[in-house]
Amino acid sequence: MRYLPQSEFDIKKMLKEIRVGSIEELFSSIPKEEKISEVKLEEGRDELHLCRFFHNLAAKNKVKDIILAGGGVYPHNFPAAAASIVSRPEFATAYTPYQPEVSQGTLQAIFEFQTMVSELMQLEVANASMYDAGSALGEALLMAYRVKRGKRKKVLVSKAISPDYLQVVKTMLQSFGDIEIEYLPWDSKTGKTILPQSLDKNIAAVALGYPNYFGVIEDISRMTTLTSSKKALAITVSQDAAVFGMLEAPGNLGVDIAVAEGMSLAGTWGMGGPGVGLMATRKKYTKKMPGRIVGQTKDEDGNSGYVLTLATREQHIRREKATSNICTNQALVALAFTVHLSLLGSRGLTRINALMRNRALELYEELLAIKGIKPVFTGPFFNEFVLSFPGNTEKLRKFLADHGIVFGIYLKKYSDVDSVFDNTIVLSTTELIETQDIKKTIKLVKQFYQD
Amino acid sequence: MRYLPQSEFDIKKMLKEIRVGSIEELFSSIPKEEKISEVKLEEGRDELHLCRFFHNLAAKNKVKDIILAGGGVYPHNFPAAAASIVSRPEFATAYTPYQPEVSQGTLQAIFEFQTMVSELMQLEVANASMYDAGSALGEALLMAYRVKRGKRKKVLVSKAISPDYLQVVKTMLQSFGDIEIEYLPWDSKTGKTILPQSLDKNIAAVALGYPNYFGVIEDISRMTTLTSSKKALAITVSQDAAVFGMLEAPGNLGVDIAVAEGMSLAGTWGMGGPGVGLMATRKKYTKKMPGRIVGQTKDEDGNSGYVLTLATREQHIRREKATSNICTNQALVALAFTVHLSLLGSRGLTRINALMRNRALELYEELLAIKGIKPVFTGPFFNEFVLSFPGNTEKLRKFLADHGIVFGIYLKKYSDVDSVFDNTIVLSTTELIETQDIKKTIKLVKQFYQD
Amino acid sequence: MSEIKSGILRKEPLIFEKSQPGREGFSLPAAEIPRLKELPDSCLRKEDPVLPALSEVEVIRHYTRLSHWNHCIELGTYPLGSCTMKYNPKINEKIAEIRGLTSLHPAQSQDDIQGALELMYTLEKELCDLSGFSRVTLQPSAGANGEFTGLSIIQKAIKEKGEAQNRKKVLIPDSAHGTNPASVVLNGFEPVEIKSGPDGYLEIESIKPHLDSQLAAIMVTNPNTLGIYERNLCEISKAVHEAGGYVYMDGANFNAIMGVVKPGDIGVDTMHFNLHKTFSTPHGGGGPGAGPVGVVKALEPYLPVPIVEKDKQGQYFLDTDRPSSIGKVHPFYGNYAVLVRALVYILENGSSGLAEVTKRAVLNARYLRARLSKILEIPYKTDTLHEAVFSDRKIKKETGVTTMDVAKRLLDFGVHPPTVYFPLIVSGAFMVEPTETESLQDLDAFVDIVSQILDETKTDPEKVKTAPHNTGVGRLDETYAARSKILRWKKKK
Amino acid sequence: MSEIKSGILRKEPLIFEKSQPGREGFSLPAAEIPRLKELPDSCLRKEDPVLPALSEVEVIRHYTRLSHWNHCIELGTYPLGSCTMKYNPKINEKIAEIRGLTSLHPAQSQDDIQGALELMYTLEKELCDLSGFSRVTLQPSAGANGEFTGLSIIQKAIKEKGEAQNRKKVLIPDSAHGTNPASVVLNGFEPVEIKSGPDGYLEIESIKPHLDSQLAAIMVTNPNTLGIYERNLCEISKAVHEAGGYVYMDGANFNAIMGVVKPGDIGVDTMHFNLHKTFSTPHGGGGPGAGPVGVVKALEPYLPVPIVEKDKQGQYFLDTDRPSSIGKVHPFYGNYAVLVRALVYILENGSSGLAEVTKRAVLNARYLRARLSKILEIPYKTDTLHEAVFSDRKIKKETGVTTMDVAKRLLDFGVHPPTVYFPLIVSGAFMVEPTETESLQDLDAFVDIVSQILDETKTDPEKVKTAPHNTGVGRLDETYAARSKILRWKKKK
Ligand SMILES: Cc1ncc(COP(=O)(O)O)c(C=O)c1O
Ligand SMILES: Cc1ncc(COP(=O)(O)O)c(C=O)c1O
Repeated sequence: MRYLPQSEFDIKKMLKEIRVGSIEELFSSIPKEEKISEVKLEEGRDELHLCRFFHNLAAKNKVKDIILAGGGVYPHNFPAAAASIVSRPEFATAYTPYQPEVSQGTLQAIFEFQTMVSELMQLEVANASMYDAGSALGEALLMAYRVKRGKRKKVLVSKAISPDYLQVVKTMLQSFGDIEIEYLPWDSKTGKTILPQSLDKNIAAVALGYPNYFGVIEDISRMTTLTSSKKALAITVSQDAAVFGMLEAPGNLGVDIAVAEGMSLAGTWGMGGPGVGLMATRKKYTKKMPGRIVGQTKDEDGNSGYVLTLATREQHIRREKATSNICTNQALVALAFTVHLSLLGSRGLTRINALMRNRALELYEELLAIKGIKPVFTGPFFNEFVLSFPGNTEKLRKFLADHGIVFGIYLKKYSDVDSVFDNTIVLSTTELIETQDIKKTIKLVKQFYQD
Repeated sequence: MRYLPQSEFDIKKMLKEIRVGSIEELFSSIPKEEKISEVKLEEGRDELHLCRFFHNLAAKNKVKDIILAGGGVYPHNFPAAAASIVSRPEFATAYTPYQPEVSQGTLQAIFEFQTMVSELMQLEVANASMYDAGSALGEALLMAYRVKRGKRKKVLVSKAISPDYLQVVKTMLQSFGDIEIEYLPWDSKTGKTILPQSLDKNIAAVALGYPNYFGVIEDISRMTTLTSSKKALAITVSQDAAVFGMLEAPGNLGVDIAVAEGMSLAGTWGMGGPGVGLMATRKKYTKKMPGRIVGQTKDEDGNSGYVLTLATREQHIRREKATSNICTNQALVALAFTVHLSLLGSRGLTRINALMRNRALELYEELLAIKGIKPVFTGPFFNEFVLSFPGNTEKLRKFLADHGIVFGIYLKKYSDVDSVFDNTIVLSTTELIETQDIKKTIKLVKQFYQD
Repeated sequence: MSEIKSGILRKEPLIFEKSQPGREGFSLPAAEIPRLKELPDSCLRKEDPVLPALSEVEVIRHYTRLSHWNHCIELGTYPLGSCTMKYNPKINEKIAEIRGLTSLHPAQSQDDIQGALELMYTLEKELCDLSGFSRVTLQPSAGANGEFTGLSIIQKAIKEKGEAQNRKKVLIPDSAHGTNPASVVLNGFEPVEIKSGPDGYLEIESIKPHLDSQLAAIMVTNPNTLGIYERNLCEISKAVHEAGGYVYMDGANFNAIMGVVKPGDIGVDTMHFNLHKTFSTPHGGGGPGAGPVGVVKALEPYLPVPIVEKDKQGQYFLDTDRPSSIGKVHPFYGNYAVLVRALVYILENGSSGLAEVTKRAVLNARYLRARLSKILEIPYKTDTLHEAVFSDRKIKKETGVTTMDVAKRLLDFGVHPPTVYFPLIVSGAFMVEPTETESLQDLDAFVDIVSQILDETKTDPEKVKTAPHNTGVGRLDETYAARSKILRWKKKK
Repeated sequence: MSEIKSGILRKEPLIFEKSQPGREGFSLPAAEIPRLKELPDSCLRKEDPVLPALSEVEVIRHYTRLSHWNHCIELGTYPLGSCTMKYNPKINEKIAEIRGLTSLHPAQSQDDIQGALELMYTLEKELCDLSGFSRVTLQPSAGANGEFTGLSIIQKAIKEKGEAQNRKKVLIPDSAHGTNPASVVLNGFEPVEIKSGPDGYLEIESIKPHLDSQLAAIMVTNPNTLGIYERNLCEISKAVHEAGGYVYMDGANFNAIMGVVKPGDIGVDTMHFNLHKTFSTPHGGGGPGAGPVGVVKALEPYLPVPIVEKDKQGQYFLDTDRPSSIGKVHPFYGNYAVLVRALVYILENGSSGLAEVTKRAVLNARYLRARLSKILEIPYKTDTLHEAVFSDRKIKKETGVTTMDVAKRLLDFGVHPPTVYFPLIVSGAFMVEPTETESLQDLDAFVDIVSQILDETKTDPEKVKTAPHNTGVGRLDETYAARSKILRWKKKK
């Protein structure tokens, strides 16, 4: 019982102070019939057996060296230096900074996080994090509804947004009930979302992926022209915040609420999370924004410091009138993101972008040189793209997996909308992919088709 | 250049302040002809390639799950909790606590370490650490020489001490020059060192392994009776400090200087080091002891604190008159040892001892039940013992290695002394060995002999 | 107990202010000219984002120094009521770092992630065993997200019964956490506040008026936020069920009854766990947590997709073919790395160990209550389990010192204050949850400090009102923050 | 630069004083009754050692709190002259944790540890390339151990020539580190102190009287402890060699010339490296370090056994069959985990990067010297490389304030003082080595602090003489410690 500091002797002393005869008596306020009668007494494991157990589990997984799949989960490098900060118990074992005077470490780091998100997005205000980009997108749509004071009850949502995110959004809006989602299909040629010519007055917001799930870069300006003409809100969601090293910031394209997933830069992408949802918006919408926000202030002596602020938006103050129910967010992942970006700076971030981009083009071009492999969309892409393959695509992916390569994401499972998705794969690259990895992949793909 | 904070701009500014035109000029005090003319310009590696390089190296090693070998390197558990403390930069990236007011963390921890070593050994004074048990044994012999004011020029050293230690001792004493080593052979029946009936007057010290390299527990009291009769110093060296959970403390047996290896409890045993040499002695010999020592003191306000003390023994004060040349020691390994023992307490330590002991007996008994396998010595052992095997022992060890078992240490290489060492292996166990591991081993040994 | 001394704290400028052009802290493959010509210019950034340019050592020093400004569990007592700030075992962290457990991409075939699936399957089974529910989803990212998920499940069940139009009311005791009413609204329900009884219990009488065809559910925290076990819950559950409603239990305080009561067996239909509370995963300065949700058999069909199943050959697989599911609440599998840690904790303790954990948590809380109630006013005299809530009514009247002042003064002694001003039904609430990992000496030290502060309220009230004094920064002006809305750093022009 | 504030430091009792009977902090397989009857009673302990009994959280809090009492590189400037307190990269630590690199037992067959052998082989090759030596042993545990090893090699060479009886004298400049004379004695040699010349150089004239048949070697630190490159070393080496002696170079300051000069090419016969200085491995509060020793071709036969060789098939093996070897200086392969880190550092930088590291180290040192020599007395005006040594002569005379006082006052500003009172040839030495990992801002801040303290020596000398004031504990009484000799905790009776 290494985590329980009470010795027999202590327990006696404590029971005496409490004036009860036994520990069991402490539970006398619980009706007897509600207590578990027969407890399954499973023994604990010591540290050695615990380690053996989990190493055995690990051995049942196959870690792949070359991951050419994204779909919201991009295996970026995470520097040892950033990991060392995140594991510091001063950060990891503190909670939400309710007492700012002994939480300046967390608070200042979040303030720096907010600044970075705001910079990447070129939008004035960012919050302290949402769970993940999917739920953040849901929250953004709800926020648009609030901005429109609940009077516009419809949102247009691109069907080319990550289906993983869309499913979360659907659950959220369905539960909320007062908002109708209209899905915008994509153009089967370009892969871009088909935007309507004009907007109805009851539309609160339009949401596009940027880039979308196919990696295609949408016409964000077209959307924002449309929304601003009808005072609807333009929302973008990005599966990997890293792309904003080179892609134009949503804020500069007129977007009102930009959300993005940060986990791929925060070293927590394994199995898809913990994520960290980034959210930024225009200053005028600050009070409608969900989630925690840190602000700068001072003490009586004029020393600067940071505190949680604008809490009147939040559940613990406003309860049923809150902008969201979120309480615990993803602070430590946000810290990881912040430290990583501090190490990178804009030079490091653009370096990553250049590598992502160039490897993606190599992979794209070399695959297309193989007979039968074809591009699916003509829209521009950055580091993620869709190709169609001859023959049995599942077999191809399995063959490559057996050689240590995660060969993209098979789109078949999202084919409910469009039959173009037989034998199509969405592929992507990060700076962890080397030219030699691509060579190896190409060689194996060729081998697969020869056999 | 992530570790070099000087930007081009900074460099210009700095050169201006220094009043030189270029960085090269800073090296003008070096004669031109001494400078490297042609530098081999090997490029550095980025973090990703660095990781790949070392993971490749790691893949060329075979980590074994079941290690039944000791010989000074005992794979004990090292709790995650202890590891987390040792990796704190506040401990890891500080240096020798020359400025005690900003080094109380290190100093208090060493003071606690000294107390633990002193407790384990039951000797009044312990130092802040030596490099390893081998060099510590050498230092102990030199210390005995100093205690005897250089007048006794001979030491008796058991040949049953770890040959790895003996080789270090030999190098040290040979270099020192003024001390003659006489090796004491062991009794081929008991495995115990054959002690002389009485001591010559020119003997400064007698040294035994406790237990010795064969795992045999020597008659320490016989040695100390002998040494005290002639005012020589009795020295013991232990390959694993852990055994002092159950084995009688050297101090209680009349030993004057006890040294032991602590790395096996400190999580640093891989490839045999960094080690940490523990050394404890009687109070009266304090001033003759090598190495750093931490003592308690106070500040002007009477607050207690810790400092490096009795430095007049040391090289930085006494130079050629120092008790040793040691400067940098093994502080972080000592910290690891201290935190681990703090977690264990005496209950944990005796638990480990019980497991070590019981598994060793199981292994011993089950191996002896196999035809042809025989004990080599009759002397008592704790958790390490020597057996002889029929057939080709190298093949047996290789066969087991291929099944993930390090099957002891083949003694053949130390057979210069005694031919009994054909086909003999010294085996040992720690708490990491489970009964099922022993069952697996036995099954394989049987299989080896059947095939 | 450690004596408090004062030492150096280094006040850091913002990392942006430390930035110096030309420095870098990364190590990446060599620079390449990005091939951007295929991209329309409108997609491309015209100006780089302003990020810090610093070497690695500068970044490390910045955040290491910042870290020294934080209180944390590993530095001292952190008795935040309702938050369960127990010690987070180091072995959890070590195991969560095993590459083979985490370096997995969701696009990998299920054959290649059998270990991860087994891990989630095992955790679900363990949580089921502990709670009495028939299935548990691991997807929700935190407690509040669990509330949303549980309520969505209830909503779906109501819908399937064709009662969605009517059943909108969710009853919530006035002692509930703010996330409860917020979740209700997020789920399109209508919250109805229920007054707690005079002894701090939820009373069947106050429920009765609402037992009608509009009733969707009741959300009960048990033990409630006063630390009191809701002895009427069984009866209330029956009544709610009879009225066609559901019972949601906020499991934030499950640590008080784990191994003692199984909520699934006493009429609760669905409940969330907080893995970052009960199951020792680190709070991370405010997350990530995890808020798995358990359900009784009848609600199983509505659970989020996917769930992990095991086939006859012992292979694990993700079942997405669940037509009645509410859908997903997380894009992937939830906060997976948090799940890993929670399972380590559960398996290290075993069910018997977890029951012992509960006992010690209650023992510590009751001991603290016994000692503190000699010096602090305790508005509800009812027996409590894992925490106790005190009020500042008396001191405030007598000395003008508030709970907030006492909280700030506590900071000077190196301990974290309890949760303050929650629950709302206690005026100036001071809500203490020591958890089982505090030692008797730590508890006694805490009492001694509170006692000393209470003396100060008489001898030197100004000292308390102007606290903290030892923390590197004085009491921070929250009003000023809200007014001046400085929410990010900006380059000075 | 960060502003200094004061915050909470928790003063911990000794861990033994916190111990409480019945607590435990371990997690081990179930207790078993040890089978001890086969052992003679005299072997068995009668009383358990007194060790702390505490839960994990208590142990973690104790050492976490203690850690906050330390200054360290990651908190701020640490310009200890001669110690090279450069930043220790995090990637070194991460790689050193790879299980496959370290979880290896020396009893494993060489086939099974090929990766480890290759690692050591590669490190040796890299060190050879950098230094110009033909072979390097990795065994020595630290610099001093390297000195012992190098001198033993020289001794062996002398012995092989049959001159062991005669050649006993080792010349050591008066500026040398204390380990040099101590090592000489440990090796059975006799140290002869050589006075440094007026400009801080070693002069050939002062060597000449000793160039006889008794000369064993000269030990030269280059650059020397004043930071000055020994321009006469080549000439001196020649003279020493002609007299039949050897040249040992103390490589503690190799970081000043790495990539610029190869000691093996300029007449040095053997030299130790300090991996914990030049090659960025953590100092660990005083170790473990590593002190590999390089030798020229002629001394190769005497290197410690084993050394790692590569056969024609590319297999690595341990060569122990070296009849002229001095034997072992470490029971196994030296501080292996330290070697791993050093190789990571070398491969990350590459030889071109390491040369750049040297340049920046000298740049920083010279910048600091340029600025500090405007306010501090610098007794040797000669050009220096990686460090500079100042004297307190003037301030002491004028204000009574000593180097020690200034050092203690520096602590109040959150920076570590330089090495003080070494080398001995400078009165009140103040020996500053910033290393290359300090930024211009850090260097300027250091100068500003020193400057402020120097002002204080005039305006408020008491403040300086009684410093430190902000460090949790005041100036500690070293005399009292030496007198009272409290070297361990004892149970109070
Ligand atoms: C009673 C109660 N319910 C719900 C929550 C919300 O949980 P989370 O913060 O994990 O979203 C909390 C958290 O503090 C709580 O105390
Ligand atoms: C010049 C010099 N030589 C030798 C040494 C001894 O090195 P180590 O401490 O690694 O034994 C030092 C260490 O400070 C030194 O500065």
